Amino acid sequence: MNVSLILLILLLGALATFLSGDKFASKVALFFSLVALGCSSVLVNHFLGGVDINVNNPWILQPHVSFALKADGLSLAMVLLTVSLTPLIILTGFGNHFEKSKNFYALVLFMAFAMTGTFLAADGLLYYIFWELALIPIYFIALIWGNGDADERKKAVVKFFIYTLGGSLFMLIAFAYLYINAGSFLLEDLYKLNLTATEQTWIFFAFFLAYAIKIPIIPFHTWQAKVYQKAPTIGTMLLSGIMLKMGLYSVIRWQLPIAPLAAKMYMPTLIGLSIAGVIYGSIVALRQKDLKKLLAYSSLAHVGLIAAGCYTLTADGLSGAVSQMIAHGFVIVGLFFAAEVIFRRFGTYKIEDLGGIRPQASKFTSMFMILVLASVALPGTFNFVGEFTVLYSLSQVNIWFAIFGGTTIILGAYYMLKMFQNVMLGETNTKVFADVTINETIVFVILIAFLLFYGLYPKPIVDLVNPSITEILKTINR
Amino acid sequence: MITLIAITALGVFCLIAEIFNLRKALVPVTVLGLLGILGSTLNLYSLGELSSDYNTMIFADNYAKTYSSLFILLTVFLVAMSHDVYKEHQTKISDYVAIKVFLLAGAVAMVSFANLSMYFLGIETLSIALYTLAGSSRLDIKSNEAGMKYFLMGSFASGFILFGICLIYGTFGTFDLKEISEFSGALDKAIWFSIGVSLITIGMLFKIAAVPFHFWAPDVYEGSPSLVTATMSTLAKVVAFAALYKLLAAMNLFPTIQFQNIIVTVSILSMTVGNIMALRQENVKRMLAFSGISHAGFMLMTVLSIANAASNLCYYTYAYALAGMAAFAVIIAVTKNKDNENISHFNGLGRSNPLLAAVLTAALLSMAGIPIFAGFFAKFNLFTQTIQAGYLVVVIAGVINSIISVGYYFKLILAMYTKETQETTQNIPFVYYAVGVISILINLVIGMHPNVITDLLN
Amino acid sequence: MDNILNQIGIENYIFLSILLFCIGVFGVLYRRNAIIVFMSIEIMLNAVNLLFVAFSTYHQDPKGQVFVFFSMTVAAAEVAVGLAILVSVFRNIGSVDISNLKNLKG
Amino acid sequence: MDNSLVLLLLLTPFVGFLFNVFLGKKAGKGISGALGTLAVVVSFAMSVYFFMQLNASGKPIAIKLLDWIQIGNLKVDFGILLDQLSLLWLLFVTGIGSLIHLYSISYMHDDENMHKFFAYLNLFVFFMITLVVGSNLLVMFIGWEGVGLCSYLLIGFWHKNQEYNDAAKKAFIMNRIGDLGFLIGIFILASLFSTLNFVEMKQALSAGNTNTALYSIAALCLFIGATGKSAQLPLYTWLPDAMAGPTPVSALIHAATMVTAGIFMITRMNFLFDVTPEVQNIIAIVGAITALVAASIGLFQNDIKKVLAYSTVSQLGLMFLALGLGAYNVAVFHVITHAFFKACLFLGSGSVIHALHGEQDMRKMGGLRKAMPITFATMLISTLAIAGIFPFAGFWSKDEILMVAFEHNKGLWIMGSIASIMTAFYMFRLMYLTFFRDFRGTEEQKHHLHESPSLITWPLIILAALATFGGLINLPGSNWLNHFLEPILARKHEEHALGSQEYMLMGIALTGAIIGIGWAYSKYIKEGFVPKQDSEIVGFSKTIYHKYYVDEFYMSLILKPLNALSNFFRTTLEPALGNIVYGLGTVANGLGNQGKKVQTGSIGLYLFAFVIGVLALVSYLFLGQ
Repeated sequence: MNVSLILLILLLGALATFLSGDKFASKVALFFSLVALGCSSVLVNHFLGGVDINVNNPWILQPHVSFALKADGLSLAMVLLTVSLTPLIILTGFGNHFEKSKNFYALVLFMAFAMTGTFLAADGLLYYIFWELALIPIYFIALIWGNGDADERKKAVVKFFIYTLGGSLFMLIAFAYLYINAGSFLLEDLYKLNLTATEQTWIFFAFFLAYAIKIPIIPFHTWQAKVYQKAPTIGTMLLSGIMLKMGLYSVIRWQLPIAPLAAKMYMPTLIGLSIAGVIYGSIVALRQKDLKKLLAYSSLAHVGLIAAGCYTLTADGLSGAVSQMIAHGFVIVGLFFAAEVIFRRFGTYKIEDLGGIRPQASKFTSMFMILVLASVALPGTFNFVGEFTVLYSLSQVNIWFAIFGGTTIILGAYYMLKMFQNVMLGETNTKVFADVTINETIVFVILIAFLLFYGLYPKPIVDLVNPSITEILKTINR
Repeated sequence: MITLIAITALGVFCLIAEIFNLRKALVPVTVLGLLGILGSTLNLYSLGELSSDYNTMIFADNYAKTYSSLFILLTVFLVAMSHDVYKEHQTKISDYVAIKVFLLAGAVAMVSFANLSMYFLGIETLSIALYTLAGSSRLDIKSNEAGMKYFLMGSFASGFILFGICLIYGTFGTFDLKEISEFSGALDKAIWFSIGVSLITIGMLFKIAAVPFHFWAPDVYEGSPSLVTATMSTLAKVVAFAALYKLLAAMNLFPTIQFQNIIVTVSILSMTVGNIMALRQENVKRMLAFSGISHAGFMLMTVLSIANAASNLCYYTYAYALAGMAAFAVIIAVTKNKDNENISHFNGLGRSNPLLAAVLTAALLSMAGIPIFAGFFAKFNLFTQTIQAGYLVVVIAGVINSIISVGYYFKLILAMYTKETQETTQNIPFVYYAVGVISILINLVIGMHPNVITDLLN
Repeated sequence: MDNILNQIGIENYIFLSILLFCIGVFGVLYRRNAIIVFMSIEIMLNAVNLLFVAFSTYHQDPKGQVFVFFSMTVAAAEVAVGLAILVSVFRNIGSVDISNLKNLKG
Repeated sequence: MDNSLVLLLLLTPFVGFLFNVFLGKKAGKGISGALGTLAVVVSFAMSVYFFMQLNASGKPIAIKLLDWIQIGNLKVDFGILLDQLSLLWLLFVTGIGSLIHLYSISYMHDDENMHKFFAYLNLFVFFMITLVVGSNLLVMFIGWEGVGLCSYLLIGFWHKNQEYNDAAKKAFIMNRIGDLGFLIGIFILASLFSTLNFVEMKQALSAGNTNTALYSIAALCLFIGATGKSAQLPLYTWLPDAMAGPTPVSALIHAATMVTAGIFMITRMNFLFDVTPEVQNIIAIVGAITALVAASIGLFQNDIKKVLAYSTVSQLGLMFLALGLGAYNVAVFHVITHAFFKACLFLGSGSVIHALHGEQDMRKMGGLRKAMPITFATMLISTLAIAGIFPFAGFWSKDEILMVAFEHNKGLWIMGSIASIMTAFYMFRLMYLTFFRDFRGTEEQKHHLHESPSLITWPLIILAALATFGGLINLPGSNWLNHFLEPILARKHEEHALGSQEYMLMGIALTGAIIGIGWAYSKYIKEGFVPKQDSEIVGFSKTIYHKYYVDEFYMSLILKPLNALSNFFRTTLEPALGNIVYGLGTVANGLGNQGKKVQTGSIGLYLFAFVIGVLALVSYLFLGQ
């Protein structure tokens, strides 16, 4: 039993969903995603038990590419994030009606497949292939099932696609260059490379372009808000919950260890840029009029902090970043789902049209409130653990980084509470707001339970991740 | 060699079939015949037979066999589609098919020549066949114009090629490629030789439609009947490239810095001009013509590392030609009874005919170089090789162009998936599905196992 | 034969051919009547044929002359096709002026 | 045994919270309120139990529940520390908490969301206990943020009113500003000591005193945290607005317990502040100025709860003054007495507001003495206590603060004394306007005037009693509290022998208080002065009435620019950045359009380009050679 099984299940699931017909598509997809989750949990157990679950088969001889999947703690944590969010995301779709839902859910599963592959791949080209593959389903999901004006949507989605593809192509060149030097794409061979500082700088920034667009780090973020707004909420969840973690994960897995000299050289600049993203995202979020866009900018701010954590090159920073990635994944999915729940009832994301929901839906209000609080990293939620660790690591680098990064706890509270106030509170809305259904409740409760449980007891995740981070740091400091 | 003879024989059969009124059987028999030839060509690999030398006219090495297989495969697709395309011209179908088969003969000659005269005959056979085909829609002014333009410019270019051959002959006194290769390996070469090679190269740059010799391509592609455009865009372009590569590899001219600069410039120009011009095109065939120009720019990169890029070029041509064939199968099917090939005809195809839309999408993705389609590995190998040869500038230009190219490929995809159709769906014959799906499947397979192709050459 | 070449020098043959070739090229560029353009192309080809023969003599090698036959055949075939296309163009637009062929552009 | 009892102490309010959230509505108002109150009472009982135990043994109880965060070599666990300080706090938090819960059963009886109210109150008590009993800074921080959250929830309890929601939001965000300081302080301490445990930090600090600069920064950061939570300059403006919440909330959170968290924290970290005298100076000065400024604003307020709110800020300022002077025990003493009389005052004002159906403007009150005798009596006692009249609790504690100030710095003493005089004035102004002369409200209100039910009056009576006798715990001479707190203070506090100087100071303070009272008496009883309508206030008093325009100042200095910046980013910069990317596309498209013009369709041109290409190529290749 090895990790390729997860990929296989997800791929088969996509196929089965496609073949199952529109009526059962969502259920089949849910089933397969749950199987994948189960399988991943078993594999994590194997991993913790010391069983070898890696795969390494030769694939292409010329150029020398292997089908190599390596599961260390970091990868498994990200895989778990993917496979546990996927069923939830699919479940959120139960309240929507999608035309041609078999295509839709097949694409969702396919995307999960590609993202899982990205997290597991230990061969540069394989990784790149998965990385690109993940882009195609989300492109179609956003394009075909998105909302809002078709022309604007098209513009936004195409921009997103071209932009991210463009960034990744530079990464591809970097891989080509690395391959020429190493004669292999295998991660371990790339780690062993001894490149000069100049070479590393080039490679570092080629990678950076790809990741900065994907994560996104300002000023490469301009695709984000529009796409989040225009994509169907499931797509937005996939994008914000999992896909942007691909970029952050890749920073840790590929960019830093392959070009450590450059990483060290440019560390202050990059942290500064990331933190500028935190502040910028927060400030832009303040006056957003669209709920989804506001959440998009909040996401920009949060990932900025995560990226800053990654670029500290310290064990604390990396481990905090990973925790925060997972926490952010859960919380942002929840928040977007809350937006979707509102949209289902009121048909709008415009904040000024909302308000006065709390008197009508106390259950929803409570759950939304908890998610909002988690997103502003209230102690006791997993987000706090992540944010605290990241900020702590930043303070070790330079206290000013921590202070400026820390403004997120003020500004974040400001825009989130303001949003909450305008969306939920106030005089009872004239339109009827039915409280959450069972399906919706299940999703919320699982998300919240996760956030609270790991907020109080983050040890399992941290213990899973930390050994691999130590390994990566060893490589960085080789 | 047997390949060439068999193909010619098959062409003659087509003509005879008309006489004996075997029109119904024509297409199936030709397809079967071509498949048989394909089988025998592939079989030559297993026999390990390297050469069958007819007075050193033909040299059937792996290079020739690999490309010949591709050409035959493409012709099978083209002929298969002919049946439906020429349904209303039953009396002429044998002519059309015969010309295609002869065209294939010319193509095979162009990759398996061992003598410049064979090369010249090949290129002329191919070209004359294409002139005819381009103008084959007699009553259509656009087709006339396309034929005329292609003919005038093509024969003009032939003049340059001929002059080039002449100068090479004048330098060494031989047409034999092997001898020329040996002579040209010597350090001091007469300037006439270099000029000759340059002129041949120019002629071939015209054939592959590289900037600044590309102007004919969009007009001719647009004006010709779609099936002919498919031939030009897949078969003719690939053939010209294979021949150019083979020639340049033999001529040992490459080490001069100036020549490299020329190739770099032409390559970057072709990519850029092709892509930028393609952005604003409304006609799909015209758009693909410009896309073909940019692909020519990409393929020119192989010339920069000519000593060992054969397999990469071969892989690229397979990827490009198969994707192009799939795309054209859909385009022909969709625009069959339309006046033009505007993108608007593709509106809503994703809804009205998901399979065709999927095939076209896949084809475009492959051309754009998205993994797992073959186009990705094609580009990647190209980039790797070119970086290795030290031409980072070209690669960066290539990357930027890949980004631009997504813009227009996706214009078509967007039209298929987001626009509403105004047109009623029509019955689309099975053959288009077959051609499209098979081409894309082969594209996918070689995308996931690139070694299938690259091994053929080694 | 050997003598003549020695007396005149192969370079002069080359220059003559180039000159002829350039005349052809200019003809193609300058003239708008399709027939005359054809003829100019023929001049280009024949210039090359001349050079082939000269080289053949220079190298004392018959292959060049054989090639001229190929080339003439090909040229004939080409012109046949070209004229056929020209006829159909003439039928459709009633003119053989190539500057009228501007429908395909952009 | 102890473990489970500690958990009982900690978790009962949380259980109460869960019960009220999930079952409160079904259970009905009575049960919901009763169980909510019971939960806190249980905690109180446990606190008493542990207090007895500690008194007997003198040994603090430290418990580690489970590991929490591990960052590098910094390990943080969920640890509980029950020592003198935390138990003292627990006693009055849960004690006063119980009374206020009891009070709320009646006060909130008409509210449809009463179960939620109790849920939030229980949650608050839970977090407050967490804050107090945490054995390290991070657990304290959980409580710290948690009480902030509950404060947010309770201020905005009547969530249909967006102004209240604004107030709630403001409170949360102002607190968060402080919290950032707190966090930064934690970071510095964590990197210095590799631990956040109080006991371990104390040991580490006494072992080696190396990096005083960093200590100072850390201490300053912690103090910034305290200014947020305890409403000191410059972050105090949220507290008056927080009066939007129901009155029991104001009593519990914004007077007695939560706002004293800053004092608790600084007392907890006294070992750190002791080695950073410059920060102590800052604390003392900030405290004194806050006391003075808040008191001066209190002079002119007409909202009964706002007066109390500013008085709270002012009293907290006095406590910080004491902290800054190193007199932690004195500050704690004042915290406790203040909790008694301020809770009583708030609850009393709540009783008044209750009787007047929500009227809070003192200009529309008056003459309530007869209708509400118990409320009046208890409030009078508390007012005397806060004014510092002998022998009420406030006299003793406030007097000690002033005494300490006098010893250290006469300037601070003067500021504190003036603040006290003002306090006496505005508190009696409040009393006179509310309870004396004639009723100024509507006729209908007058008809319904009544004394509040016993569930309201009993807590008042108990608190008034405590306000009267609370001073006993630290009477000069016996100094029980000082001795009790000794183990947790790093530096020994020297005893005040009651000499002539001390008696003189007491006399001055008392005189000052009486002057304040007399001033108020002459103005509001003798002259029968009623404050003017808002529009008629002019001059300097207008400035003070509008709280020195601090809110407006913050608004125009921070909030408005921030929002303007946000608007600028949203409407200008974002599209501009986006257009850079689009711009590349536009350029490419434009080039394409231009290129289309080149492709004219003319064969002549094409051939010309061909020939030019040939010439260029050949000449480049061969002419150079």
